[in-house]
Amino acid sequence: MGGSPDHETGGGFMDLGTLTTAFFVAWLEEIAEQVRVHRERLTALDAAIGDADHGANLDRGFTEVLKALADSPPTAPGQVLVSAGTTLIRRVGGASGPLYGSAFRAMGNAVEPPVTQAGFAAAFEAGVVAVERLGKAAPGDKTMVDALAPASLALALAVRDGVGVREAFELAARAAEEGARATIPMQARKGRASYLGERSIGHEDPGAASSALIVACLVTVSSRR
Amino acid sequence: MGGSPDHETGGGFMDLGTLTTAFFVAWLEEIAEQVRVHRERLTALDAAIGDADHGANLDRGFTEVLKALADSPPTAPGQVLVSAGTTLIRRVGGASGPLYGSAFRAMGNAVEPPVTQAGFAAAFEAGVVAVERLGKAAPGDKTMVDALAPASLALALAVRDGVGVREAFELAARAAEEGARATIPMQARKGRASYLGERSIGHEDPGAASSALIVACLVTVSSRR
Amino acid sequence: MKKLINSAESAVDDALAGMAAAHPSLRIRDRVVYRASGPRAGKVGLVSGGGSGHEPLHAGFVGYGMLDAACPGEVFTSPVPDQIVEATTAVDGGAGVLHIVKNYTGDVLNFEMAAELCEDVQVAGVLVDDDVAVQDSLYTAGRRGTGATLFVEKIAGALAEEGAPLAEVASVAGEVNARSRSFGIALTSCTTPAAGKPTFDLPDTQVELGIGIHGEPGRIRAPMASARELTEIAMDAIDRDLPLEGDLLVLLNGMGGTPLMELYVAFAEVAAFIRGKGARMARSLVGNYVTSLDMQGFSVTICRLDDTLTRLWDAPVETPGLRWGR
Amino acid sequence: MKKLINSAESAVDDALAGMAAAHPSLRIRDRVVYRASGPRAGKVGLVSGGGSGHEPLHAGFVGYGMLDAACPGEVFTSPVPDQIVEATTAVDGGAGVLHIVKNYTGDVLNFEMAAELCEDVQVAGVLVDDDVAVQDSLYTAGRRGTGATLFVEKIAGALAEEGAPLAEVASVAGEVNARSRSFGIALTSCTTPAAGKPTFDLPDTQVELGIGIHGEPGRIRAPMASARELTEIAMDAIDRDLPLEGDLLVLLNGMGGTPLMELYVAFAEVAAFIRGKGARMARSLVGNYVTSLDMQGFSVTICRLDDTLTRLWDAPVETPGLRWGR
Ligand SMILES: Nc1ncnc2c1ncn2[C@@H]1O[C@H](COP(=O)(O)OP(=O)(O)O)[C@@H](O)[C@H]1O
Ligand SMILES: Nc1ncnc2c1ncn2[C@@H]1O[C@H](COP(=O)(O)OP(=O)(O)O)[C@@H](O)[C@H]1O
Ligand SMILES: [Mg+2]
Ligand SMILES: [Mg+2]
Ligand SMILES: [Mg+2]
Ligand SMILES: [Mg+2]
Repeated sequence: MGGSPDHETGGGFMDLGTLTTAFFVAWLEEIAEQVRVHRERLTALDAAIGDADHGANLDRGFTEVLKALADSPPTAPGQVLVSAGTTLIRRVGGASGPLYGSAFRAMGNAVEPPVTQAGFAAAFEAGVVAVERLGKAAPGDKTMVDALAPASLALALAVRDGVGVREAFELAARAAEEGARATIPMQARKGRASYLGERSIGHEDPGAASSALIVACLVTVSSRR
Repeated sequence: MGGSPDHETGGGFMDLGTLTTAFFVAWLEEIAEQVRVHRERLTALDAAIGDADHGANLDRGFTEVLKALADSPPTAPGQVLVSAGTTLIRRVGGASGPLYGSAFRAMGNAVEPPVTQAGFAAAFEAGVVAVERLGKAAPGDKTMVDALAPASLALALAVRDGVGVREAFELAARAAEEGARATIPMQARKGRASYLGERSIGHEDPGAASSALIVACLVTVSSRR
Repeated sequence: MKKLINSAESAVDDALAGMAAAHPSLRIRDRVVYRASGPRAGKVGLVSGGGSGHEPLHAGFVGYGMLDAACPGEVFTSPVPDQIVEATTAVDGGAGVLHIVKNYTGDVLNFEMAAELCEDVQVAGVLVDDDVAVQDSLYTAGRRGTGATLFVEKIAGALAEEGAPLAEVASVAGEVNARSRSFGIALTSCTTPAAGKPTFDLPDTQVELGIGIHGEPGRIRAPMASARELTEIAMDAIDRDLPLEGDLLVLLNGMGGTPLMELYVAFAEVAAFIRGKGARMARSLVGNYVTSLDMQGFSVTICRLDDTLTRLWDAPVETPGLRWGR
Repeated sequence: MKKLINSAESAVDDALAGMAAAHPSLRIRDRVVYRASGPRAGKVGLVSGGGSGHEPLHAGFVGYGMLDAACPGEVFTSPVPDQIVEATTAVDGGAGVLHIVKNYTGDVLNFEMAAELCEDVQVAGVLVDDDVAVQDSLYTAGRRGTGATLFVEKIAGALAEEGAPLAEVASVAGEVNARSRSFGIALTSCTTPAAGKPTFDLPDTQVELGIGIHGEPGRIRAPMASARELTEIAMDAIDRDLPLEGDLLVLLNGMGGTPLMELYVAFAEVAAFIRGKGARMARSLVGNYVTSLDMQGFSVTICRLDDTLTRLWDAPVETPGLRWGR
């Protein structure tokens, strides 16, 4: 469970090859930053096939996530993720709030310090499963799952193949990005975009795009150390 | 009064130098035609300093005037004008309905067949006075009076100077046109445009513009015979 | 610009047909909207009217406790005397009829002509001229009638319903008008069906201050500002003319195209302004009541209440546009 | 695009402050709108909610005979579970609480999460999904909830007010939904405060058919047409799904930016269509009730009434947005 403190002593992102609390905090900081930078783009994507609030929703949500983390600094990776997820559920609303919120909470509940690469991959998969279950969505429905599921698979394969953390995140980011782009020709079967029927074809799913962003932040943060 | 039949026998506009019933009917037909042609322009003028309905108001009104004249064909000049005025009052609404309606009714009540040039000038003046009285407006207030009053003066002077009918109408039309144009630099003191205060300056008054149009129709019709 | 109409020419009649279908409590004939229940013997009749495009004003205020009849003209064009004569004659219950006339040249002229023609009916008139944006001077047509019309119709209507005689009903109507002031601000122009394009062009960076309800431009243009700043302009203009004191009746009126959510935002500022002046917002209304077709913007109308006016405001009313107590 | 707000971020809270100032009958705390009178012991509580920008839905329907509480989210964004939990707990009078949820993924998820958290309250839910523009298939999120929400809130609210138990209130709510269908058409896009520009571009020559209430584009674009043709498209779509027979309750709803005059024009066509089908328009509402900010356009919602539903529709209601009988 996410409550127990990790091994780390300093502020480093990696400790004996495992991901530290600081790493997860930095990840969420980077997400908040990138969501703000890409706010207009996410909203524009949502305007095309949704209701033009996805950028604002996530910006509001991750801003609150950082506030909550600052208010009660977490001492374990699981705490970071559960706190983030809870804040998203409590502050975002819409479809993405409960979905991302549940994903982060599930991830947080699944990580066990020390967070090895394999441990992270498994936690990430738990997050994806939470989205799929709550949203009753599968790959191909043109949702965030189309970015998250390939990323999760890439992480698992990287563990199997013994690829390093940094490279594993790069593979996951690429998979998420490709997954997001693959939503363009899809017809939506879940969420607001499904109301559009065939007209949803030809547009990238905003949630898939934000998921790709979130996974990409793993790369940025892991490159820093 | 307008009720008694005139001398004319044929459909000519002039009979021994006097204006016939047919002349007045033709005048109103020409007005209806010109108002329709200039409808957008009148509405645009009203959009600038009023409520964008002057063209529509007059178009509706004079269309109804022609219908009423067709329904019960008048047998005297006074009948033509009184019928037109009554129809305008009954069908136009707004400020211009009662004002033009009263003008035509006053004119109609003032003409006495045979309608000499002097008789017409006097009747026209009666129409102008009716507008001034009802609207409590004087020249310089930036209203239709600014076109009608100079036209009336021109008609009176033409009678005094022994100028022919056709030329008298041309003088009146020019005076009305100049009067309308002279409203451009004025600040409105009556009607809707007065609400704009100084912002009414720089725009031609729509009612003055339509009055100039109405007077100009005298020229067109009198040139026909 | 798109309009949900069949044609510009038929728009007013088509809308009246819709009103008739929607409200069995109304009877509509020859462009006059009556209470279906007919005139009540001994009750003063209330007749108002004006151009269409201000809905629910006036036809939406026909019913128990407000008007007996409304005369809708063409869009933004006063009704013609025939309509008013017809309405006045029909609603007279023997106690006379009050004409409630907004101060516009066209409305005034047509109601005056009609009143002269109503020889067999005792007619009194009240002129509504509440808009402080217009200087009331020899050099204007006087102040326009805007939001206070609703107050006059409601309060005079309540008194008439109580059986008061014509002189009293006319007098309370005049009093409501004298105690009321308005100011309006446009964020966009409206588009009349006949013109088919906006009456004026207003860039995204500017607003029109001191507008009326016919899509006329206002007194001046000013930079677009926050709801707080815009309402302050309106409230200051009103307060300078009639200091805000005591119990106030407040109408935060939408011009037709502004979402209710935004009207509430503005209303919060109005309420704060009034508190700041130490006055009390005793009664209020927020919504689209005296509109200018699809114009975005708002107006504020404030009436200084006394006990009688408050009682009459609270009295039951049952019309399509305003209803409580029944 | 201009908005009458102080800032996009504060718009929802500012609007709620305005609602509180305007309606002493409401109490607003932590983004939940309650009846000021509080819960009534033994009465089933009704809670609804959804994104803001649809005013008067939902908060404007809090009051006697309708909702006990409403949970407004950000503009077009479902409320969060905390709000719903708070509202549900607060309005429970011991007889349980009905959640009235429009069928959108966000609304459904957040209400579901909240219901799970309300351990001490008996909670039932009704899903409103009346929009025939959306195919109800495995390949969509199901039909959207739009105008029928008002019918459900009014009729279930009336039954709750009579003291019926939760199961019955939930059952009538479901029945109203099952008997109701909607279809909407947009003439223009709306503009959310956060986005600051129209959600979609729609040329003057085209309309969006089959829109929802969040400014989403519709199912297809079609050429701009007359009110008659546009209403016929909406009515045909409804009639194909639920044949128009018997006594009908009809809502001709404006999307927020369409003048009332034009809504009446459309309503006349709706009435004619219904007559043409041999059905009877037993009850009706025309106006802006379930809106999409400043969008121009309309939706039609039709419910096939029976005697019970008619009686409950007619029962007294006293809310900012809907009021009769008191
Ligand atoms: N049932 C679902 N399962 C998974 N993801 C979903 C589902 N419904 C919606 N989404 C995701 O949520 C995104 C929209 O989020 P957002 O715009 O914030 O919420 P809303 O749709 O309530 O406005 C979609 O682009 C899609 O990726
Ligand atoms: N008091 C008045 N006296 C004379 N003419 C007036 C007066 N008020 C308005 N007018 C004339 O009426 C014209 C406007 O007519 P119209 O647009 O048809 O009516 P409305 O102003 O009611 O919309 C003005 O341009 C002006 O010439
Ligand atoms: Mg969205
Ligand atoms: Mg005009
Ligand atoms: Mg006019
Ligand atoms: Mg949303």
